Amino acid sequence: MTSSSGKNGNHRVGVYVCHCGSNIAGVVNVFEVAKWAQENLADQGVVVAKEYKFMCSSLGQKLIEEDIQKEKLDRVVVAACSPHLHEKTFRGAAARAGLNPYLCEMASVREQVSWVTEDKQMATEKAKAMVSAAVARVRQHEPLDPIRVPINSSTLVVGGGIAGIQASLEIANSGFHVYLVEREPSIGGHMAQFDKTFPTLDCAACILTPRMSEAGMHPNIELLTWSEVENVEGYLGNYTVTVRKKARYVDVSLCTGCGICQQKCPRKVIDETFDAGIGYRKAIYTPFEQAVPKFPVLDRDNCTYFEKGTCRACEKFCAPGAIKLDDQDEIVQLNVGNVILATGYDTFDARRIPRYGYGKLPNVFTSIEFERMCNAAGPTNGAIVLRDGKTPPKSVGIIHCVGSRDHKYNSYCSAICCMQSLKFAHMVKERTGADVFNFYIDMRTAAKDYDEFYQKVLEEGTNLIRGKVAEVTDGGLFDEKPGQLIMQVEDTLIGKQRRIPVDMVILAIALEPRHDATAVAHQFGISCSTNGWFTEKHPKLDPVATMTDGIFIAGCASGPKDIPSSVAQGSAAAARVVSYIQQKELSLEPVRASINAEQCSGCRICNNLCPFNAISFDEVNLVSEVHQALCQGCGTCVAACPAGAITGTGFTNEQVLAQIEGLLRVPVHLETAHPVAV
Amino acid sequence: MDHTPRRLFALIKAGEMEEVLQSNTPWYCVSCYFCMIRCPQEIHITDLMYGLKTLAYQRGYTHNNKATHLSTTFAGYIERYGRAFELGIAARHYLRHPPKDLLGTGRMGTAMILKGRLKFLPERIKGTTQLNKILTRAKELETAL
Amino acid sequence: MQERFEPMIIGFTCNWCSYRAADMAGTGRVKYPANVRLVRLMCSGRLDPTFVMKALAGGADGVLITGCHPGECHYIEQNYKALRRVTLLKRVLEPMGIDPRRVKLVWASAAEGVHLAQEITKFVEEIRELGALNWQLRTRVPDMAVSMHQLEEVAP
Amino acid sequence: MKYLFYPGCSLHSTSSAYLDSLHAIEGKLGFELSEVEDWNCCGANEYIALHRIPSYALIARNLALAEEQQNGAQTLVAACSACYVNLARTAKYMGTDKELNARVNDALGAGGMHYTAGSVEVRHILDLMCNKLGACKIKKMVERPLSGLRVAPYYGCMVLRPDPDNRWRDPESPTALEELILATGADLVDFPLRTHCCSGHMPQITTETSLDLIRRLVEGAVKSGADLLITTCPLCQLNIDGYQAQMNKFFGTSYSMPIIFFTQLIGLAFGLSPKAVGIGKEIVSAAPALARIGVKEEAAPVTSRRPPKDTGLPMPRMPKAYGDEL
Amino acid sequence: MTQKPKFAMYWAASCGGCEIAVLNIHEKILDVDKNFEVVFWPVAMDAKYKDVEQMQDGEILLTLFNGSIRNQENEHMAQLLRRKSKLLVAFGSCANEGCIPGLANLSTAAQIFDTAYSTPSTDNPQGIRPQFQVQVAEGTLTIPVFNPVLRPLAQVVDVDYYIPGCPPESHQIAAVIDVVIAVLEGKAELPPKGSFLGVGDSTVCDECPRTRNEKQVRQFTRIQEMKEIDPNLCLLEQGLVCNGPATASGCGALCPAAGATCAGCYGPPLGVLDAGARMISSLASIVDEHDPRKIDITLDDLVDPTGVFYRFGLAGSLLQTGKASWNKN
Repeated sequence: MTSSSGKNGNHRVGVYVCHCGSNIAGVVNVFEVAKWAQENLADQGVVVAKEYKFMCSSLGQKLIEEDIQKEKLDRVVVAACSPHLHEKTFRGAAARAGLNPYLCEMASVREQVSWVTEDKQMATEKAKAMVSAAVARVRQHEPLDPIRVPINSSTLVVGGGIAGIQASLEIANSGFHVYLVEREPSIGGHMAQFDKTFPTLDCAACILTPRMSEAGMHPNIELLTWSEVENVEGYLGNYTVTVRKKARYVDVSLCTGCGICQQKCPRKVIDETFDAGIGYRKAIYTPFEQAVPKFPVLDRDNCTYFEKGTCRACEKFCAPGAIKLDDQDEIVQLNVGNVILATGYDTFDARRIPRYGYGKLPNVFTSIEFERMCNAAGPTNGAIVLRDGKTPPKSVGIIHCVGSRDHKYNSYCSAICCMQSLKFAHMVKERTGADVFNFYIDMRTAAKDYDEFYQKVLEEGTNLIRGKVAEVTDGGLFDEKPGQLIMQVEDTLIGKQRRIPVDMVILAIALEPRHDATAVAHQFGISCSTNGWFTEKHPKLDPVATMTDGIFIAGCASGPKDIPSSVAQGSAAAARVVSYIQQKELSLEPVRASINAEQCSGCRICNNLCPFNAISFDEVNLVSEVHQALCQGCGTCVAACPAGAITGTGFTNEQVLAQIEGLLRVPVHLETAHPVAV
Repeated sequence: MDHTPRRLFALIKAGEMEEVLQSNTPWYCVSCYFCMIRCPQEIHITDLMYGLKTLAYQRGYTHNNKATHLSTTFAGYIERYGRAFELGIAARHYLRHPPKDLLGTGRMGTAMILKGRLKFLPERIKGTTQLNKILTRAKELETAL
Repeated sequence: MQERFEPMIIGFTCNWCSYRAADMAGTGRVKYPANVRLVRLMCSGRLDPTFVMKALAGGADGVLITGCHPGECHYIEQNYKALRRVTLLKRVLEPMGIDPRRVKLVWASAAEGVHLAQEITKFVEEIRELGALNWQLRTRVPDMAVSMHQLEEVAP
Repeated sequence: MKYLFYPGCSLHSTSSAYLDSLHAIEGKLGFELSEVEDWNCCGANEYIALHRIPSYALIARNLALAEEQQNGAQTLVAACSACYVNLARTAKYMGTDKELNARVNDALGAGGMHYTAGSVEVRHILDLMCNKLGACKIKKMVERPLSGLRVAPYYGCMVLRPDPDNRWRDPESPTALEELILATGADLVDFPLRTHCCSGHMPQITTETSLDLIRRLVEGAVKSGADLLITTCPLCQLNIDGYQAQMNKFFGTSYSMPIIFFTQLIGLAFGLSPKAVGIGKEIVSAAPALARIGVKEEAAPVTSRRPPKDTGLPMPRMPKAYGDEL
Repeated sequence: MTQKPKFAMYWAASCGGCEIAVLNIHEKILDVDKNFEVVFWPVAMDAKYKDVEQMQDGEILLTLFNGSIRNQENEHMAQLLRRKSKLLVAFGSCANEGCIPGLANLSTAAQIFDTAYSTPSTDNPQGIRPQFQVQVAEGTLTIPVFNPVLRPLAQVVDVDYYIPGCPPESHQIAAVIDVVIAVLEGKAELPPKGSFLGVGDSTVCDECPRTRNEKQVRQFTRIQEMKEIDPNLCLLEQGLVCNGPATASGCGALCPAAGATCAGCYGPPLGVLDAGARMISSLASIVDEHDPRKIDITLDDLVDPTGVFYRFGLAGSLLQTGKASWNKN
């Protein structure tokens, strides 16, 4: 009568009901269940039904193995705990007895029945139903073999910030090849822009540059700077990545990095990227002295030659003749086994909060601008001065949480701003002796030696004012000193409004996901949180992996982090990658979709349902195909195929429908008779 | 302003309604709505302030004479004529609370009158009875927050 | 024992969130009615309306579909497909005489065992309110001669 | 285009200049403002301070009237910022808060009235001119460009905030009056305090506080180099205009900063006579400032950008907020 | 002369289109006559039920039964012809899955009668309703009793073969007849019982000439609401709800080719339990919205989904029958 168990009629099924001590037997009448299965499921091919104290015990497993051989069982059902706990165990037992492990099915009568049900009778009935369902389902099972895929030992690291550098070095040092792709002309990332790093105040360059040059020279690391990932195809172990190496207009094989081209270039350009807009560079430039690689790039949008066709100063002066004005973008294909995304963060655009006057009032700076200003190699050679470039401020106000912890912008905490602002406070004091006012909502200094640093800054006499600054206005308007900035704030500790005049305001702006984060996520088949950060496989237990096998994340790409955590994540991701590479090949659960070309009409409805791009269209035969290794087995396409041409191993229509029938076969409650499934 | 809004809300959370309703803070609110568009938690502070005023008034905490009196005077005219009557309101209010700069206020008043910006008689709407029916019923349905 | 109507409910869970939530409810010993019987799918995106119809046609009084919260799908966005299918399915069921409230979609993350248990309890009560579906009785009326007033009673 | 019009009490008395100028230009703008029959006061900020439901009912009566009287025109236009916010908020809340809607309509019922939430769209005349008509169109109508006149925009509060229907891109940095000023050909003065409070009803409660607020505005306007201020709100106009003398006395200053309604400025640019648009009703006379009208000297446009000096650090680039097409 | 095998064709609740389709095979009809003795075919020849009743069980070799079971008469004839025929073929959509008449199952019989006898469109001043039994002087008059639900043939009697379509395409019928004759001549084997004849392996899209791309639907529309239709692009991609993807091939995609959406008359493709379910699933999958509110808005434009997806298959659908009438192979 069952519509879906048409084929493979006569099976020999064994049913094993576990007491789990009293965990199950305490509520479910296991004896009754076993007996019932034996008698009432005979038509379903049940030949043995037994209960036992602990099925997962070696004795319990033995029992099953023996029966498989003695009773010639070709299907096994174990009614015990959740398959997430012991599926492997019992599949193992089946395998040992020479039965294909995938012909063994579990019914979770502990997690789903005994532990959650009060009424013992109803519990027993539900257990019966689940057993009958498992039997009905397992009858539809077919032998399966796990899928094996080899793993390419090279790795792609996207993003040359500290996290990416760290990851690359770890992998390279364990003897495997790494491609490090960086969008900018040099690796180094945000850390290279900083002057000092909290809480130890050692200079960023001093600790970063050795790592950079190590990565630059490492035999196992191939740097692709001034390059961007165009396309990603493949799956764990076998990714094919297309990278665009943007035209540098400099022949790196000839360039000696002498820098004469930069000196001679007549075109001065505001450096929006590395100097955060407060410094200048040339049209041909290396972002900073210690850049790795040392070769400059030519910014064609600002180059006189590309505008007017004249100039060519760089070309004239370059002794080795490395300037290549006819340079073209180059597309390269990389074959890698794993990918680490360390794409970092963007900073909040302070113009979005006009009341703080950034962009309107000259002496309002962002934290990143200020980092550059403090940096000895920065536009002011480390002098802390007003926008005029010479006057040192006598008083400085630092606003925390600009664009963070605010439902209008980003509701999350950017994690680093408190410490960064305290660091600024210290540096201002140290270098200018100016009065410093830090305006904070809550002070968050929770990490090793962070709070000690906070104490230190307090002792230095920094004024900490608890309150969100309402607005920054030009003091010139009123009788307050002209040219000064007035910070209007409610000091919530004294409950008073205060107007504090300062010469300079620093906005500790939020860390935001990269503007193109979602696009990148889509490209690599991973997902973003509602805030736009990459989502980890598990926020606590698997913070550097993603839902897509072989794609890992490190550093701020998955959320605001300080340098130590970013470095730690870099190493962690590297470790995960290396452990994959060491396995050489991988076996994947054979839960996969496949398309019957006969039945496929080529309607293409399934084509863009797959987030892992596993479905492609065969233009020749006009049918769609599923790439087995790409498929993650979610079954969405199976459910969506209008022609019923797609089947999903492990969860076929027949199996699920049979399971439903099985469940419906047993009434919820003895008293309430129910029409049986047909 | 005896309590900042933040403290006011803290007091509410702490259940100190007595102190909250006695506070003059809500009566200082001119409803410029800056708080409402700036609050990082998107709290409707201005509306809350209205609510607190209403509560305070209805529970008889009319300690802050000037502000409540201004409101009541204003309300009186509306309920009687259906429209505000600036001259009347000003006159009544200033009789109760004479302005410090009496002279200046007087000057301003006269200037306004000379410029034809103050009417001597109130405007009255047709539907005053209807309006009062509505308001009486509304008062029966009152809920402060 | 008691007369109150015990609905038969088939539930579908996704392997990564809601099924684990069910496990969690278990380990947390959170009690809920035994009326709901769960079928594990890899993802709520695997949910085929055929399954729901099969359940209802086969004697279920309600169907509960559970999956990861939007944006948290293990397969990135497949749970949205479940959402859309269920929405459309309900629209199709109503004219057929099946109250759309008998089909319900619930999000539950792997951590929300208690939440899932509560949702199940709630749903069982809702279905108890709606009463038995008796679908087969309604679709397969006896073939004897029917008088007009009998016709009136015949659903849908 | 036909609109229902809610003038509010002030336009019938203290701000008659606003009403005059509005009627003077409405034809040219292609608006047809028909005043709502028998409208009642919106209660300003006073009535709602004493009663909640009654005050919403008070306001809703006007919405109900508008609903009855709307033939074709379903937009209700207010000129007074306070009236606008009261009407807009009530309309909005009655749409979102079922319980409030029920109570208010119950009350209206007592007067044999009813308001169907969402049936009337409430807009401020400034919003209408800038977002529906557009400054460009208005520029085309200008017959007497006011070049040389340095005008500072003053919005006050309620036309921008709380902005219940999201009429403005960013209530913190509005561009509407700026666009209109540029359209009239006048010179736009960058006035940082343009969205600050004029002290509302404070003059009657704590005079000192309000006088200080007024002082900051006037002083700010003067220091920004404005000849006059334009505003959208009767109360702002009244406070800055009417109390300026007392303010000067209180602080021993001698500022004279005229403030008129933006509709008056537009009227002048349309070539209407000062009298026709109600100039002269202001207490701090705008005459001296307006004497500049017609003077053809091109005053350098006031801008906030400073070109980087040699030693100086470059300023962040700002997106151009308005005036591109003007 | 030797006895020719007997052939019968009967129409139950149907429109008669199936008969036309049979006649549409042109000269081929002569082969039928050559090889068969037509014993019962109300549309084509005069015959009485009692003649059939008098036949031996299994006397008729082949009966093409079209039309669905709406009343006791249909039911009686179905059982009768089942008894008398060796091979009973459910012929055409009505017999297969209920077809248009099956849509009546969305209403109670009472509602059906109301519509038939007491709506303005009916001229029935005395509000007369049919009586299944009436006593008159001469005795009791009866008319066939109206069944509360309409059922496809297979739900009433055992069916040997299925030929779907509304009506079945003539070239398919011809092909089937060729097979049967070949069998008679011992040149071929009968297909296994329960087989579907005159149907392709895939769906209508397989035969559809229109070009297809990856699918994302943002707005549904109806053909009458469209200004112009791209003659070469998949109709679904133009927002039209076409049942082609979930309908068995065999018709040659006549409708989509001509610019009309596939109505789904050939029923679900091989191995599919419920065509409607497939349409729900696939269409919902390609709606390009994530926000519940937006989804609702988009689906609002999909007018009467039940009617659209189940225009032909309702009575045979998984839910309506509670039985997989459509259980192929």
